[in-house]
Amino acid sequence: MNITEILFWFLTALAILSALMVVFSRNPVHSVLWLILVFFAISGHYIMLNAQFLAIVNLIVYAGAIMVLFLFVIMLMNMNSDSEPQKNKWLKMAGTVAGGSLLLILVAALKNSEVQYQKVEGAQGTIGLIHNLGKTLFTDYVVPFEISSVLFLSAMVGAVVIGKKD
Amino acid sequence: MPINYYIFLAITLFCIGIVGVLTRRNAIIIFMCIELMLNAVNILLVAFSKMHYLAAATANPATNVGSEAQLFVFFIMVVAAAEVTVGLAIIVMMYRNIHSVDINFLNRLKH
Amino acid sequence: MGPASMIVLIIAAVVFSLIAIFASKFVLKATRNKQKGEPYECGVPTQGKTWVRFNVGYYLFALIFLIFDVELIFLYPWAVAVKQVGWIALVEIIIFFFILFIGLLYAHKKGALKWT
Amino acid sequence: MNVIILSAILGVIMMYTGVMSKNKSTARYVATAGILALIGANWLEFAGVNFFNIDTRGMLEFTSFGLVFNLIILVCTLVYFLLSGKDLEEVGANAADYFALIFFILTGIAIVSAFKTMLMLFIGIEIISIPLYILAGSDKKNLRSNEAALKYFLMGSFSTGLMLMGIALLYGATGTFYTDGMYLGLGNITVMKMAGLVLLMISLGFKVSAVPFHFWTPDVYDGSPTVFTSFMATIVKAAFFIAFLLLFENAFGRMHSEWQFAMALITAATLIIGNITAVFQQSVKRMLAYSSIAQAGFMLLAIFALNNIGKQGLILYTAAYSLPTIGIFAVLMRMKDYTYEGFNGFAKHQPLLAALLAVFLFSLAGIPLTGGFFAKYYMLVAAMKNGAMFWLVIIGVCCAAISVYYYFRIIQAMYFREGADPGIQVSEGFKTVLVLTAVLVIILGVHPDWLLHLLDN
Amino acid sequence: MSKLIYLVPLFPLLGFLINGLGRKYLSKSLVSIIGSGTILASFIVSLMIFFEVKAPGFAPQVVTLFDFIDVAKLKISFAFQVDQLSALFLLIITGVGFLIHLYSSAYMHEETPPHFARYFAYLNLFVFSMLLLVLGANFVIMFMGWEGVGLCSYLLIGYWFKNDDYNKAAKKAFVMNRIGDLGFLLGIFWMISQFGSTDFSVVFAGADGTPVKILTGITLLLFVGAMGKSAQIPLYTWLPDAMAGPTPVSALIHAATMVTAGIYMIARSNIMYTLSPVTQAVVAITGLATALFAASIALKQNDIKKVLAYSTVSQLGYMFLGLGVGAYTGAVFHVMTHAFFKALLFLGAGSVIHAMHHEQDIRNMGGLKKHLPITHITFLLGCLAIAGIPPLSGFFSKDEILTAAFLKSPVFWVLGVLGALMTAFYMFRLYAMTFLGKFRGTHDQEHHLHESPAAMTIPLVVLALLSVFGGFIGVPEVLMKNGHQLENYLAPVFAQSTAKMHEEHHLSHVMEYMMMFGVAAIILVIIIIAWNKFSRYQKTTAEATGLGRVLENKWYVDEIYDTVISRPLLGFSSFLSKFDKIFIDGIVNGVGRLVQYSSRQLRWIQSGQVGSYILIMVTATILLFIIQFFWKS
Repeated sequence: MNITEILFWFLTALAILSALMVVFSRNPVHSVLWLILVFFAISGHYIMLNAQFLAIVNLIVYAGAIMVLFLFVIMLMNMNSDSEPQKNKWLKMAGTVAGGSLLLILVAALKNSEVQYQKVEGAQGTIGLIHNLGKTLFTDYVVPFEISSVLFLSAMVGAVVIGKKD
Repeated sequence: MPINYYIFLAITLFCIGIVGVLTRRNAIIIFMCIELMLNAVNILLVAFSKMHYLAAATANPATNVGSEAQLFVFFIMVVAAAEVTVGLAIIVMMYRNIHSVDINFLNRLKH
Repeated sequence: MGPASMIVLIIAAVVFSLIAIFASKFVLKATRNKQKGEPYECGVPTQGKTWVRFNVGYYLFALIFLIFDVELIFLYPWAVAVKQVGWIALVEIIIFFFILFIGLLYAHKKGALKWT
Repeated sequence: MNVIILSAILGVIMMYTGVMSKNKSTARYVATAGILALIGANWLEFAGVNFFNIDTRGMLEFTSFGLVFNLIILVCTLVYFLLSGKDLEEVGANAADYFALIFFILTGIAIVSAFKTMLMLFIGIEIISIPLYILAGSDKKNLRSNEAALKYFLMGSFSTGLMLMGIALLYGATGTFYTDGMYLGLGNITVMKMAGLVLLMISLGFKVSAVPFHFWTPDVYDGSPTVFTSFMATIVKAAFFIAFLLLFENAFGRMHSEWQFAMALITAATLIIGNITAVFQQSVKRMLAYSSIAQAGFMLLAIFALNNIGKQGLILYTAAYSLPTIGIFAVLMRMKDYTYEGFNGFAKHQPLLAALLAVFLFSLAGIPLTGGFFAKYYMLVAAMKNGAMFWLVIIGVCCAAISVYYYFRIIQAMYFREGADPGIQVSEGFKTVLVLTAVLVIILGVHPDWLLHLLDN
Repeated sequence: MSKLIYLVPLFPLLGFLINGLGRKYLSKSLVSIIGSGTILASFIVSLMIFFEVKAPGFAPQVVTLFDFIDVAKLKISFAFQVDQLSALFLLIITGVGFLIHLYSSAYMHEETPPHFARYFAYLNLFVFSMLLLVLGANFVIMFMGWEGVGLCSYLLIGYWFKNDDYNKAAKKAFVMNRIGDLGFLLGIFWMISQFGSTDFSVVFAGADGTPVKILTGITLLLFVGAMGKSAQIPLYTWLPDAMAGPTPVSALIHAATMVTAGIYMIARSNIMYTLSPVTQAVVAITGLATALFAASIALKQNDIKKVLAYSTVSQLGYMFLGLGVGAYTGAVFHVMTHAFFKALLFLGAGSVIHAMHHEQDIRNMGGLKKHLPITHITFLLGCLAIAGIPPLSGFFSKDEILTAAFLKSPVFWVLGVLGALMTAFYMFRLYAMTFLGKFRGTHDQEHHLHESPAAMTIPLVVLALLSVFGGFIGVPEVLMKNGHQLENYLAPVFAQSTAKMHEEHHLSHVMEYMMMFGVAAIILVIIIIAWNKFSRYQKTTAEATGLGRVLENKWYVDEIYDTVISRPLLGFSSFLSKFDKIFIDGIVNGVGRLVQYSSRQLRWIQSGQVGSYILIMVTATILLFIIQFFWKS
């Protein structure tokens, strides 16, 4: 096992364990914190996959802004483990079984996928660097870029219309 | 590292997200689990991006293949942020009205 | 410097700082008294739980902040790429920011930025 | 491109109309003028005049099919504004913002009717969905509206997650996001491609409320303010269908036989469940929600068949389904009682409205000489010409027969029962627009050719 | 002239629009002039077309007005077929339709002007739909008319909508028709997949050479449509219930429009039926069964309109029998004669009901002979015609069908004759109880008895003349050389079928005479029995005491008749009507209950819980994956 593999397994284990903790913590605040840990692990993966820019964006957007907002809302509602009523036991079990079977099916199907032996590392890539992405974004992706601003506008309208107290 | 490992990692995270959506009742947690699903997709896309890059780079080291997937991930993050804004606004609106974020609460009111 | 070494570096940094923290625990002899735990010259001690509800007024700001935060992300690649791409990138970002500004102005006019 | 940019600009204008003008109705007039401008712009683009010359790098392609579809959508929106604009003002204090959101949705619709890459599909669908979540919850003090918004939002985001997973797997298999590029990995269909395809089928099936991904539909349609239900059930639904069709035609057309069976199952389930559940609804609004599922079953036939007739049929169906539904909702909104009993004796007190409603219901039920007949006929012929799976056509015909029952319940209540005056007030303008809509519906039923000939351009 | 064919349906449509839109402003007389005038105009145009078509050397034409759809490979034209068959039906529809309109203007005079106009508007729309059905040059247009008449019948049957029963009847009619339409539509779709078109010319040309199995499938599906529209077992129950509508509407439905649609459709697509013997057998047996079944039920009905309704069902059964045994001309002939005498009988019944102030129970009538002389005479003629007394029209047409049935199988003939005997019996029971004997109604009713106005009696007289003399266009070869003008006239339409059918073995003349007049003689006997029995009908059971000696003797005959013929027949009849109530309605209700049940289950799933919804979504996802990955391959 070389260092990359060790790192991969470490980050993977971290991501999966934290993700499980997100689902199973009783306290919403803990869930948020675990989720932030997932994002860190995923950012680590990004770096290993030569997507440095995305790693940073992931931290800024998800861990830095979105999760803070979640935490903020949870604080706002003064939520803790007691306040959440538990779901019907059977429904919980059914949900877990359904999710588990989906996982099984997808793994069973994709384990023989056509790309299974392709490697994802070796040569060093430059595509994930910010100047490369920036160039592509501002030449080839102008249309989606500008259109996404429309999305922001509608989100803004939504925040104001729904969030504002009448 | 074969791509398969990344596929399985992504699918696992994705399914954990689904299980979360199915088993929790707190709207905020459900929403967080959906974010988890989106992140699973992101990591899969980035892994595929690298994979296609490597496949193309043997022929042409200066290739730009794979950057489209990274930009896609970028857009997913951006759109997710917009979605979070609206989603949290809706959750808070409901909280203001019934002081609960239990997704079955309203249902109980009905019956 | 490859990505793996970068992560090793990060982990090393974390480990080193942890070592420092724990070393102090072992080296120093911990003294515990009531006065030590109290805030020093920072007003009155808190009463009850510290997890209290925030003012709802914050939250609209937070929502709007999130949007602008994400929009700001677009600036990084732009700043790096503007030289390569040229004036067209300038036009693009101006349009983008104009739309942003419209949004901000709208929120302001709607009174969403008013502190109530 | 004209429509995408103009409607975004109009959205911005509407945002500021609300801020600038104190008069409530200003927004409605501006919005109506705006939609007229959009129709003009779309028509000009159809005629070859482009206001903006933007290189989209092949991400968007404006075909005559997409443009005709847009034209129908815009005309439907115009009718919607004219009929329901006033009700829209009554939902909350933010009428202008609602109009702005609707214009943003139109931007999204124009995008999904022209996309050639998964990125534009994703962004387009999100631009449609996010404003919809807001509109569903626009009645802020109403718990049912809150509930609708929350449910729609959570389930919508969940389906977005599925869609993105599908796109990611497809990218892994083919190395491109361009729908045409999905062809490249041809030959034998691979596992990953198939997994992506199924996930996309599910998420888009969710958006068009195909069974068994339809559960959000009745709850959301019922809970949302009626004026937005009308918009969601017609224009938006048609838009998702066009996205569905374009995606499956461009990306997966050549592996048609691989997914056809699954599609047939979904279609059959949608037809059967939608129709049967609609039969026993007591509220007309809820019945319309279920009937929209049932109608979706017919539209799904176009995707199942994936041939030219199906494509034309979808265009026809969009018009023949949206216009009557908008009309019915416009009248329904003015009723106090949403149950069938509320319509008792309607014909006596409002003979004109009752007659127009009857025309609309005929169209929905697929009675000849209204648009709905040829729409359904096209769908069934498309499925028929497809050759495979005749049983689906049989189910379709049976369901068309069942649907008559619940649509005619309204007619029966209106004409054959006695009831108190519902006491609704409608302006002459409203009546005129409604009459024109009915005339349009009948023209579609007598001479659908003029619409379809636009496609030959 | 045939270029002007579009005028024929256009006039009623205009009438519908004018009356429908102007119902608040038009006076009643104007409404009736517009309503009847448009039909008269159509009739005149039809007449001109008929003479053009009748002229030798006429070739069938397809007049295309415009194309509904002409894109890609799909082409549907709004085209009219002008040939001998459609021209004949045009005449029947517009001619009889006009008389019924005329009659309606007097019959409905009590209604308020808007209602009156609405009624006429529906009536015009009805005629329009029927004309569309008959004129269409492809199955799609035919289907439009097909749906249209179903819709109009729904509107007209529910015309007096205050009564909830009428509502139910209207709904029943609509639902039954829809079931039939389903079959029809499926047949059309199958046709499209087989022939790639629904144009008559394409389909019929392609029928020869198509595998018989496919043809059988298509024709059976089309026949399901015909069963619904033409009220055959098991989809007939709507027709008697549909009597809830105003009497002229019943006349229109039964005589001129609607129910003949199924006959027309099969006659039109005769070649397809000729080529699939299985379907033919099914048609013949269904027709025969319906004829007997309905006739036996009619024996015991006391509602004047119900008797006529069942008699229509029964007569329709004869027409299908004719179609099934390949006597297409005979079936069309019977459609025509039936249109005359059934319209006459219904209008006559309407006149009676009118006079009796909406009394429909024949037990409360009797002795109307002297009060309603014109109605009485015309009604009697109608009864004689339907019973098949030579030389009235019913005799010729029924005889033609029965002869053809005999050629196919003597069993058909025997059963057919049995039906004809029952027809004679119940018709004269009806006649006798209504017009003969003593009046059994209230004094109030008796006081007000009066003959109907001229607008009502003129149609009666005209129809009576037609019923009497209408048969002479189809005199069988045996009686008169070249007497069967109708057959010569229609020959081109059925030419293809005639060529396909096996060489007919003709009956000997003696045999034919015997059958013809033997049957007529037995019918006459039956008539006399019925006449005698029911002209002395008394409401109470105490009636027997007051009868004289001579009558007592007759009673003896009647007793025998009663125990040997009448009782079993009547008992069987009541059993059948019970069977009808319990079994058929049971099936209909059962289907309804099943739908209701499953709907309730589905609503339970629709619990409003996001978690369960997504759980179902995920389960469905898993299923789809299994189907796509593991099951299919």
